[in-house]
Amino acid sequence: MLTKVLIANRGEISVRILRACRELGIQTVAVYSEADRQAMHVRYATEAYLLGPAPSSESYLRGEKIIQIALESGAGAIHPGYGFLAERSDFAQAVEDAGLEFIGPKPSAIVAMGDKLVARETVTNAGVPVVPGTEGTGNLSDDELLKLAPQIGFPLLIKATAGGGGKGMREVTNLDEMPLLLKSARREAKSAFGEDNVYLEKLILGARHIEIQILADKHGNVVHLNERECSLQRRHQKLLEESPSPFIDEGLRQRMGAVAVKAAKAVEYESAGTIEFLVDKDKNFYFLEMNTRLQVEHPITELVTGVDIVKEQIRIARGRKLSFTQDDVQINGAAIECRINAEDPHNNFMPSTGRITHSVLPTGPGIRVDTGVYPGFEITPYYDPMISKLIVWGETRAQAILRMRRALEEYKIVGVRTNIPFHQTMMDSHRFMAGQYDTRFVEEEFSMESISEDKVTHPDVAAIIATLVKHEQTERAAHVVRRNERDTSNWKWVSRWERLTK
Amino acid sequence: MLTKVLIANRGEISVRILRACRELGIQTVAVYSEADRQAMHVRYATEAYLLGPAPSSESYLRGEKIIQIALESGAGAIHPGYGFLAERSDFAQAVEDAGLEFIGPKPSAIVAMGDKLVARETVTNAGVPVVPGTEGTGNLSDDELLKLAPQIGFPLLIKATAGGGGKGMREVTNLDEMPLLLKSARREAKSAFGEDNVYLEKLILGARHIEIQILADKHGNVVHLNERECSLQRRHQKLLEESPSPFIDEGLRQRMGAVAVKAAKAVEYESAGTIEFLVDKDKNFYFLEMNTRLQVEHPITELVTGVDIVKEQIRIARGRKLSFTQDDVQINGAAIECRINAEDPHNNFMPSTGRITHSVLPTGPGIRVDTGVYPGFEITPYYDPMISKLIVWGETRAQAILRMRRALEEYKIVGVRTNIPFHQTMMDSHRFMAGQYDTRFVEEEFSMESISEDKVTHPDVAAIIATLVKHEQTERAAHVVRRNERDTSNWKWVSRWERLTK
Amino acid sequence: MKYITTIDGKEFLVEIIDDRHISLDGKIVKVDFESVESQPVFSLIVDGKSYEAYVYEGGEDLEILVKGKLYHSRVEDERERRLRAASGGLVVQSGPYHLKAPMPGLVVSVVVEEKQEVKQGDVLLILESMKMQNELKSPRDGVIGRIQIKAGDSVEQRQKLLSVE
Amino acid sequence: MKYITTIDGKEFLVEIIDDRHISLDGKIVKVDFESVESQPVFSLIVDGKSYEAYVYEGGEDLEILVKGKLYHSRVEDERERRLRAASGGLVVQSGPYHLKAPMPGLVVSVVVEEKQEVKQGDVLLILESMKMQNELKSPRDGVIGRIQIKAGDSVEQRQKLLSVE
Repeated sequence: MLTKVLIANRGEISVRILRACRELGIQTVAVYSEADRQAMHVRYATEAYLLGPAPSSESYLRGEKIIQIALESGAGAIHPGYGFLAERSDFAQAVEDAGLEFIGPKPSAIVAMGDKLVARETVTNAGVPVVPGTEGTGNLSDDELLKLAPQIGFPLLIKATAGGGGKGMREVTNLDEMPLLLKSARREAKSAFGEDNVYLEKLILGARHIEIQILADKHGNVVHLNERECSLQRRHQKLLEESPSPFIDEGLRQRMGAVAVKAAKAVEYESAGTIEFLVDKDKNFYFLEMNTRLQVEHPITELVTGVDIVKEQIRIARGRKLSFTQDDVQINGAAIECRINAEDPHNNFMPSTGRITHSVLPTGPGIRVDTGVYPGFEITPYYDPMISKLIVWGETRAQAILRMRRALEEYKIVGVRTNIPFHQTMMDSHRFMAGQYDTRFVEEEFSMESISEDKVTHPDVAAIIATLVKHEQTERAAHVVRRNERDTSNWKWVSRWERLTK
Repeated sequence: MLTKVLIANRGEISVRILRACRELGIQTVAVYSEADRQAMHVRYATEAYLLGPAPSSESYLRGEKIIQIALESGAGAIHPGYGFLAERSDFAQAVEDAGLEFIGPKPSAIVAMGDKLVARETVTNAGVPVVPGTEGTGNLSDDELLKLAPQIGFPLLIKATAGGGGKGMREVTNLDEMPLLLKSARREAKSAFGEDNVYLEKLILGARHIEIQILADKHGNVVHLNERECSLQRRHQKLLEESPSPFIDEGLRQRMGAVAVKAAKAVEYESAGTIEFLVDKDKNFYFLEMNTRLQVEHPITELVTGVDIVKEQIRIARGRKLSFTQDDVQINGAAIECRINAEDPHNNFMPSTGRITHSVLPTGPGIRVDTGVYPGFEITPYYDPMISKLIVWGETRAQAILRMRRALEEYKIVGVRTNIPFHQTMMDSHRFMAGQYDTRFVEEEFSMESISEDKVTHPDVAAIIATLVKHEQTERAAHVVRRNERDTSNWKWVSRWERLTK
Repeated sequence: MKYITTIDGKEFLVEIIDDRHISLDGKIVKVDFESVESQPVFSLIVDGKSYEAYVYEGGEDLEILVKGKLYHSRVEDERERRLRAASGGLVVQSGPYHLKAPMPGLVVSVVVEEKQEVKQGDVLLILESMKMQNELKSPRDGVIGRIQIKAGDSVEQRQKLLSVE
Repeated sequence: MKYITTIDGKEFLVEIIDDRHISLDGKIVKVDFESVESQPVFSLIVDGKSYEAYVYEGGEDLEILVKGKLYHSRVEDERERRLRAASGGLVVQSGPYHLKAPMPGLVVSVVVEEKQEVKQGDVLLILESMKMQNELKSPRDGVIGRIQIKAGDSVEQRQKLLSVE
């Protein structure tokens, strides 16, 4: 029986898991880097222990130290979240060897799916279609890859064997440019994952990136929780996801779901996992990879299915059977997630660092915000620039879009630039509204300007406000303090509690 | 076609309706009193107009002025929210006479249900059971009421004919005390509603207060959206509601629902409405009254049915037919609402006024907060002390309770006392967990102390924190400013944007 | 620096040793204490246990919200403590209790009369505010002293209403 | 008091007449302007239209967030304006452009060389930060001046990297 869980992560996903634990009556252990001493996940947990300095390699990637902390604090299990150690089979194995429960799949499943070549072979044997590419023979040299490339055909992708999140990925349109791109892909893979193996894969144009969420218990039961549409990406980073996909019909959903379950069973999968597919415009689908962990965008599935994926992970880790069958899984309405990042969409999505001094979260019907950020939080260059995930639910996709517009306008973040204007522009774009987009849409066809200019703007109002604020500042600086008329009216009285002015 | 709506209200419900309008692409007009110039509903609306000074009689109750503002601003409809003018048939009539749409029922339905005696007669004729009491002959004198009381039997209730929310309500246990109680009930009714008519009703002991939400379009279609359990009250003010009720089985739900639809049809009801019932321990149910308006606790129904009641009101006002039938209405999981009020549960629920200087809303899975309050907001004695409605959804009632515990602990409000500790104690109480409570539970059997003492407390931790804070303040006051070690560490850099220090 | 810190009536002796150590009732405790920039939010880690606190001033005292529970604290250094002891401040129970309006409102009725004996918990008067009639009760047994208001009066927050002697 | 206020390149002449009136480009406007206590939140009502603004300082300028759109503003009184005009500050386009690091990071590669001609939008160097490789581009046509860093350098926020002349 799990009564205490260590969460080997930081930021929003750490808080998300802490909340699930709290709702299950489970004690929690947080770990943190020096940069995160004040972080929400540290304050929220029952216990918290320092890992080391800010860089991940000296803190959140220190698997041995994390296991030691789990043992010393009496935690019976470790939840890795996503990123960091989540897909390191050696870590999962070390957790098991230490007599602890790893809240995720068995190390063998991580191994099988973690090496993309092995993964492709495994699922192919199980009858799952894969994208044409260099598979099977393992780590090829540049010369070998250059020889195989014309057989696959251009355009194609160079991808890191150990990779994910677009790191070490390069698009190649002809053989001439390939040697240089191989070099830079290997360099990026090395720095991100510690190894520089890459492989080639046919680039399917006009493709959609669609993934199937699965849940598998320790008793061989596997169900899928329908699809997530993740085609809106920039530099292979997902920006916005929705479920269900406006492109997928019920027949295709059932076929993809059945294949996803097959893929999971092929590696005797346990816990939550995601099978990513490319779907071409003719609705052929190809296995891309399996993410053997909780996914960033899991909340949209939670909102349309009513299943709490993190709680299910914990229940599965406790040895429980899934409490529902495939037939119980319904699609109720539609959900959209916008990843709110500290980056400036008007300036080439440049990351923005600094302190968030003020923040107003959108609230009210159908809105969920998952975040680890708070007023006073400093966005550092050490970790990814995600501020929060803004997730909405609507009775229909149209209602969800309208609600997301409302939420984005309500959301106020002061202190850093954010990509909220990008999401606003996206919600206003006809292509998004029509559901007609693929993985190239954001980079190749979408523009911040073309659509923004149609919107009503209020430069005159901004001018009035700016001037009045500046005028008040000037007046105050000159010690010409006038009393506000309202402050002397008869409805004013003494406030009982004064804020602690620090 | 409605394109602009005036919301004749303030606070959380005004913001709730503004959000629905924004999600439907409808322009909005807010009205406000002098005390509410900075309020969220004023800032959130497209347009905003001053009504008058803080007291409701000089602002939010000025129906003529509100209609005039609607006409001048080009609003085609008025949404009254709840309270204030929501159940004034003369206002609804005046809105209609001005050529505007009243987002609510026809004046005749408000008249029929607004006078409780007429209401009881109407529904009795439609075959709906009512609580025994003085009905039919209208406004009786004290002498007449004193004569009729023994026929009804004690204990009984004195209730204001025009009333609601427990105002002008008195409980009478014997004839001797009745004359004085009649006097005070009439005085309170007069001050609250402008008229002092009262009636008598049998007090059903051990009763639950359960209400059925209905929606009716302009085409004669009426559906019910199941029940809300509202038995947790203090001084006839609801504190906490849940849906579904742990007391109601499917058969009873269908019977009560059918009766509620019958009651609504008896007055040719349109828009959203609520039929309140008393249910005794043997599951007999009696019509209490119909609230011909949106209800404070409507969100719990929204969370379990997926129906957006405010949007449906607007669609109905636009003349649309209901887009679903009774068979489409399902119960999905369970929802609980805690009314977060500025009142001190450790001090006899004394209202607490003052400025909210800091606030952290709970977020994450399954949580909704409806509020009009923000940091900088001042709780005034002019309006009701509600800060927000904290609403959670869970797959099961147990999950909803656990989530509510989590949400209550996350919710931080600095500046005024709140009743959050009351709700925490309630969530920990065995009676609540078992679903075994009636309308007397809070006042007669529930205690803040008995349960709180079982909880683990941390006075030693509070002592350490208090001392360290005081110590830092003292040090700072003495200008002995030490540099914090961390501030000079190498992960510190200059923040790009500085908060505007006002 | 030594402090006497009272939490809801319970006294603790707290000595600040250095930035990382305090002594609590004579026992040395290693503390890791941080505040969030510009916010009334504090984080304390003691022996791995993590506590988040919201701290604000309520009159002379600090109010400390930890794990959903609000603690009332008073922190005094030795000099302050001696001063208060000398002035008899430690014996709060004696002397008249002045009932003040907890909020602005309208006096609906004064239930007691001057010189009337009252028990702890007896209702003294009814104040209408925020659309509610609020019963103000006696915090202890005593005799009603001067009544400074009457039914129908509007009162301001903290205005003296009556005393219990 | 008269101000010249520039919003995203567009100039407005704003005169403060009294607490309730301003003149905007010569037209008198009745304004109802309020700020929320201790918050960077403002409310402006003009002719019944309600605008909520979040205002914060970005360098010398104010950033104004209204209805989901961020405006960059510069407010100058007549004296400031004259001073800046005299010092040639109005002609921003001339003079070298100094590329500064928008955040701390690692220089992955410097794409250009000194004295190389560049067009607006050309990539100048690649800076790795927040696990991302970020392309820093030239804001205008020109010739590369001094390059003050090289590939592999760690740079601090706002550190000068190179200039475009």
